[in-house]
Amino acid sequence: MAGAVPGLSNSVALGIMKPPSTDQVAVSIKSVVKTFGEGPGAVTALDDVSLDIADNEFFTLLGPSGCGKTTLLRIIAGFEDLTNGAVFLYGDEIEQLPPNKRPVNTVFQHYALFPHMGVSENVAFGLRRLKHDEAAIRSRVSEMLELVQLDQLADRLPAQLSGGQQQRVALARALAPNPKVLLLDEPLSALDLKLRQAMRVELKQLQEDTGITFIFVTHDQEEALTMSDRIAVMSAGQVQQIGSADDIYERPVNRFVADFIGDTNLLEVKVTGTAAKGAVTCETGQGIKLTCLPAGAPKKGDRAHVSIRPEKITLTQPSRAKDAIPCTVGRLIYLGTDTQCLVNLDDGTEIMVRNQNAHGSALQFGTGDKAALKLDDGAARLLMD
Amino acid sequence: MAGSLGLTTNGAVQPKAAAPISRDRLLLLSPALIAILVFLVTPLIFIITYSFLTPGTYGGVEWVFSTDAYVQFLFERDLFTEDLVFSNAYLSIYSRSALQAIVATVICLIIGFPTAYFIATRPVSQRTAWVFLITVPYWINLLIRTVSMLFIIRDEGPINHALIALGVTSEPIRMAYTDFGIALGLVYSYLPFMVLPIYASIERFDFRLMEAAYDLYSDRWTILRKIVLPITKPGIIAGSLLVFIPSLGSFIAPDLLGGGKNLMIGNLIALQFQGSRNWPFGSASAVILMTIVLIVLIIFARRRAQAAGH
Amino acid sequence: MARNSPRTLRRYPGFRWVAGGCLLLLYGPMIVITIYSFNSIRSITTWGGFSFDWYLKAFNNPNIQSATANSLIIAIAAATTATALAVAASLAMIRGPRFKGSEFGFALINLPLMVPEIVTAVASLIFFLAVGINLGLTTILLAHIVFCIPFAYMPIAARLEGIEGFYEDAARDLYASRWETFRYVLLPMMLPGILSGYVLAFIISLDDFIITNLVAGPGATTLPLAIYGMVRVGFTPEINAISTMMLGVSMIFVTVSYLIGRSGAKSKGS
Amino acid sequence: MTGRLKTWAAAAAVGLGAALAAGPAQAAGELKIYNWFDYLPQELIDKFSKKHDVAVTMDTYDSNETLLSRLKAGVKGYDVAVPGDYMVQIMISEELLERVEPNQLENFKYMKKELIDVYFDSGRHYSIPYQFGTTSFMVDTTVYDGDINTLAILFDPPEKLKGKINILKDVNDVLNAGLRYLGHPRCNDNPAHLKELNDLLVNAKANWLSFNSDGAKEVLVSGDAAVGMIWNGFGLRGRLEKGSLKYAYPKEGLTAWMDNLVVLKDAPNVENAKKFLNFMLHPENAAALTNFAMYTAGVTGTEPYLTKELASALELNPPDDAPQPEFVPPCDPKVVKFYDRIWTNLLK
Repeated sequence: MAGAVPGLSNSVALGIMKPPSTDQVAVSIKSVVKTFGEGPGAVTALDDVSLDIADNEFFTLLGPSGCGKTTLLRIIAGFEDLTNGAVFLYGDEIEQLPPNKRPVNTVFQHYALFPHMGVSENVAFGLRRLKHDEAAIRSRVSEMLELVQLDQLADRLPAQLSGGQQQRVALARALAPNPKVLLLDEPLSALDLKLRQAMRVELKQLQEDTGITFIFVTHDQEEALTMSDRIAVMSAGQVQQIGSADDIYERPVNRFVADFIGDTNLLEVKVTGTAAKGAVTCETGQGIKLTCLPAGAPKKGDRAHVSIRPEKITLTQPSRAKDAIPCTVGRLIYLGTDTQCLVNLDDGTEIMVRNQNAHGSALQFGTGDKAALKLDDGAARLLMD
Repeated sequence: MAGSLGLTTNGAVQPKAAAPISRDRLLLLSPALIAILVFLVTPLIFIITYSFLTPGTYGGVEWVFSTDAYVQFLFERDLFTEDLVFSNAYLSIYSRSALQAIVATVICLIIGFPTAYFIATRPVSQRTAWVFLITVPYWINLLIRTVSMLFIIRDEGPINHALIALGVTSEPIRMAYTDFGIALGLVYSYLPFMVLPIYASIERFDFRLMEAAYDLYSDRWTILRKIVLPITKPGIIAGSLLVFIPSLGSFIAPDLLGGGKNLMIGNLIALQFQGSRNWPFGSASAVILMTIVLIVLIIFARRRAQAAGH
Repeated sequence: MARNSPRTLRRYPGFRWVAGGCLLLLYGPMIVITIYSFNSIRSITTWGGFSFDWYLKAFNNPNIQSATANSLIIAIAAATTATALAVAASLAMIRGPRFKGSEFGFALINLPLMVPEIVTAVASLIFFLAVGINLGLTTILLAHIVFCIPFAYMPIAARLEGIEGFYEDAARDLYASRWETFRYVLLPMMLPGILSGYVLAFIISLDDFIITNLVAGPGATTLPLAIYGMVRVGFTPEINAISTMMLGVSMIFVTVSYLIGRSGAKSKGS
Repeated sequence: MTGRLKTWAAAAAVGLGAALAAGPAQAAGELKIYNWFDYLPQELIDKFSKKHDVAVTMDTYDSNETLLSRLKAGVKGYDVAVPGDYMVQIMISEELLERVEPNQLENFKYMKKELIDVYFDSGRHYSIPYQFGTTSFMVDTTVYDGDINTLAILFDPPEKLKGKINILKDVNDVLNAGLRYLGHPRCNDNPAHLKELNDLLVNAKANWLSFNSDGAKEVLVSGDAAVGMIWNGFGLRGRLEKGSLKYAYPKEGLTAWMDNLVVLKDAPNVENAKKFLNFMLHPENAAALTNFAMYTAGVTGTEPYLTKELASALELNPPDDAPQPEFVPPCDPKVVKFYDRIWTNLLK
């Protein structure tokens, strides 16, 4: 499948319209605990996870591998039983139901297309199990294949399709039974970069067109940030933060989220007092004073961390200004759109600065030069843990 | 619920501690296990039991405890004085069988390693064909193969005819009904067992290591000894076991190719249940054979575990 | 060819000849026995012209006929049962997490391969007689089923291990019950392995001599037993003819199993 | 794909059906014979099967001891068997035979009178003669043309015959021949004699090629062996294939034996078994058996049906100066134990 990916947006023409938006909760996870194994070797995959996913939402579970996001998805699908807690689907408690009794469908990471069945048989599989009549199955299958623009390839075997085409078949197959919730388990991870970027747009479009609630699992923050209505960042079996893309990038609630989403500089500080508009002042061990917006309610004397995104720092000529932090330029790394610069503070702390190469070669510094750092307003965020 | 019937596999976290088996899986597993327990494990327990009983006059056993079968293995009553004296009769049968099996294993290794190596260095497309050729005899009736070997090595067989016609010899060279015949038969029977595992390990061998060794001033044969052999050792050990163990208990080759002159373990055991009608002794012989095999297996398993541990 | 290509550097002089010798050793006797099966005269040493007489004679020999019938019945029944048991066992062993005693289960399934055949043979004989099962086709069948299990299990388990678990998840997700999941997804995908296992079990049963020899009873002479009896009395071209036919049957089955296995591997690889 | 499975299952079913169909044809009755290999011509089986509408199956064994041990072990289902003379006695004492009173059978009248009151079944309450003959050895006269009528050929062979001797794999035949060569009585438990015997055998074994009973004829005919212990009828069959073989009547003596048809205890088809005994007693059938096996029949009136090779055969008609063949009844268990030990020691 070379070149451009044709859009999926003709779904509107097919009459799969987005239903009126409601504030109904689609999936509700209540205090779910999942441990694998027993005794001293037991592993806790989910540690008291609770969250609500709204109807019609594109919801993403984001986290590093082993954080429990896939386990949570599999619990919603019914592939894992849970150790404790409850799962509700539109108000019905479902954790006792086997996967084949749950009105949710999954797009698997490796698509899991049945290799011995053709494209249309794969798409028809769920409908057949639901005992739809043959005519209905046929029309629904062709509708779905048209939706994903694979109607020309209905008789091919999965092995005869490209990765992108297989992806579409998997999507069509999962959508064919018209599930209330669609679960997507890193569905784009096996595609190459260009295709992946194109599919992001299409998936988002498809979700908006169909109005089906999407629960999307990924470890790729870019994917999560571009598509999701809301993102749950997970780590070590716990939800660290739930919020929009903007929320979790600009206002991380803890060190993990700040560090995991994008690049950041973390400095150890001590809270010294309060400032205007809920901001606090703090000071690093070297005596650098910062004003930051806190996550939580810090008290004077607390030890905490400050997170500063590298693009919110500007490198300037050495200056005596009050808010200028003196430093020495270290390594410069040219990255195309911008240049990354590692600078050292007087105590040796390394700080990453990223300046756009918007107007010619932006940086007039060389390795070893003396310089100063200037923080944007509100760049520093105080994290209590 | 979903964890049963194996409907989960690629769960994100693999448990370290094993859980008890679920009911569904037990149901699936038990027919095969019960079949093996009832029709193999129980018979093996019977054979151990029988080895401690007294032989019936004409076959069968009497339910009287006795260790005579094991005593008989090492000692015999002197024909004339009735004293219990050490006898190597059975030990020599076992040691000769072991020797035959070792000889067969070594010959198989000498033929099998170069063959496996040769196959593994063919282009991939040819390899499959070679492996197939080596595999076919593995599945062909052992009896038929032994018979065909007997057929060609007889005094009047094609080989001797050809040798005489070529003037290599004037008298047929005796091959059938000799220990050579047995060894040849064993090699012929089990050679594929040697080639295949060695091939598997050479195929996995990273030939760049050879280039590295050449680069470090080694010649071909040094590389073979110092690099290839040590790395492919697991395959060589597996192949040797697969040849040695069946050779040790072999029955057909000694019977047909050895002329029945010298008993091997397999024949000795069969004889006890047919002609000589001493079931406890036959059972004891089988138990001893099984023990030897078990010890060999355990030794190699230990070795492998140790090797893996380092 | 370049003197120092990576390929020539790997080569050992002489290994080619050993490999050729190995093939000659493996196939030479079988080829010779096949050629002589077409000998027109009774002699197994001199060539008297081409003829199919020995095949006709073998075909018309009622002992061979009944022995062949016995062998086929046992091989089909044993292979079918062993394959069914092996499929069930492989599902239990390979699907789902490791369970307590899984090593034990694995060892037990492979036990028939570990015990020397002669020991299995005498143990089975003692057992059948001790529990009062009359020797006959049944006892041969029972013994064959047991030692065919690992042979059927190996390719089936290997195949199943190659099938990712997400196919079953996908089927379950698409409203298939457990049985439907097995029937429509797992079974078709396992089929190459199952057929390979069946074929191997079939050949193993068809070819067995040592165990059959001891546990056979009245009217239960199988083909290998008949051949063995004939060979012991004297070598005639009739034996060559029967052997050649058995060679042919084995070859066909091995080839079929090989081709099935290869096609399976192909579809899996994609 | 599921179609393929069905095809496979169908093929298996067809195969099974064909296999079953190829089995013995349906008949009113059954008879299961347990016999030596190659000891009963197919024509006779077919004739009996047709005459009485009985499906006959036959399995084979390779020694009297195998027969005994399998029956003692509890192998069931056979109707008739063919044990040797001493084995009949053992089987009677072990209660393995059905007392079917063959002397009441219609064709019993053809029996040779001198074979009725035999040591192992006086009055013939259990058995009828099947074939009888002698056990000796044959020599290929193109390899050795000296005097062959001595057991020295086996135990102290001339240079030309060393390494070319096949011995029967039968403890009694071999040990009795050894005792004869040493001039000691059979069923001997004299330790000195046994020691002598043991040494004789161990030394002689160095000159022997193989131990083979079933292949006793083949090994001679094929030329693998130049000397071979053999039963006279088997030897005759061998001579008909290779004329240079000559049957020896060693001056030290030779063994006579008689195989007998018996009905086994609890035979499933006793009536058919009796019919079979009666059938085999008929001179025409006995002659057909003799023509095949080439030993001597136990009934009179076979002459008109016999092939002419048999009438003049040296194997069946000992010369006048030949020693009288000697039946060897079973020895007592103590001797049997010694024999076993010497035998195992020989084969170790």
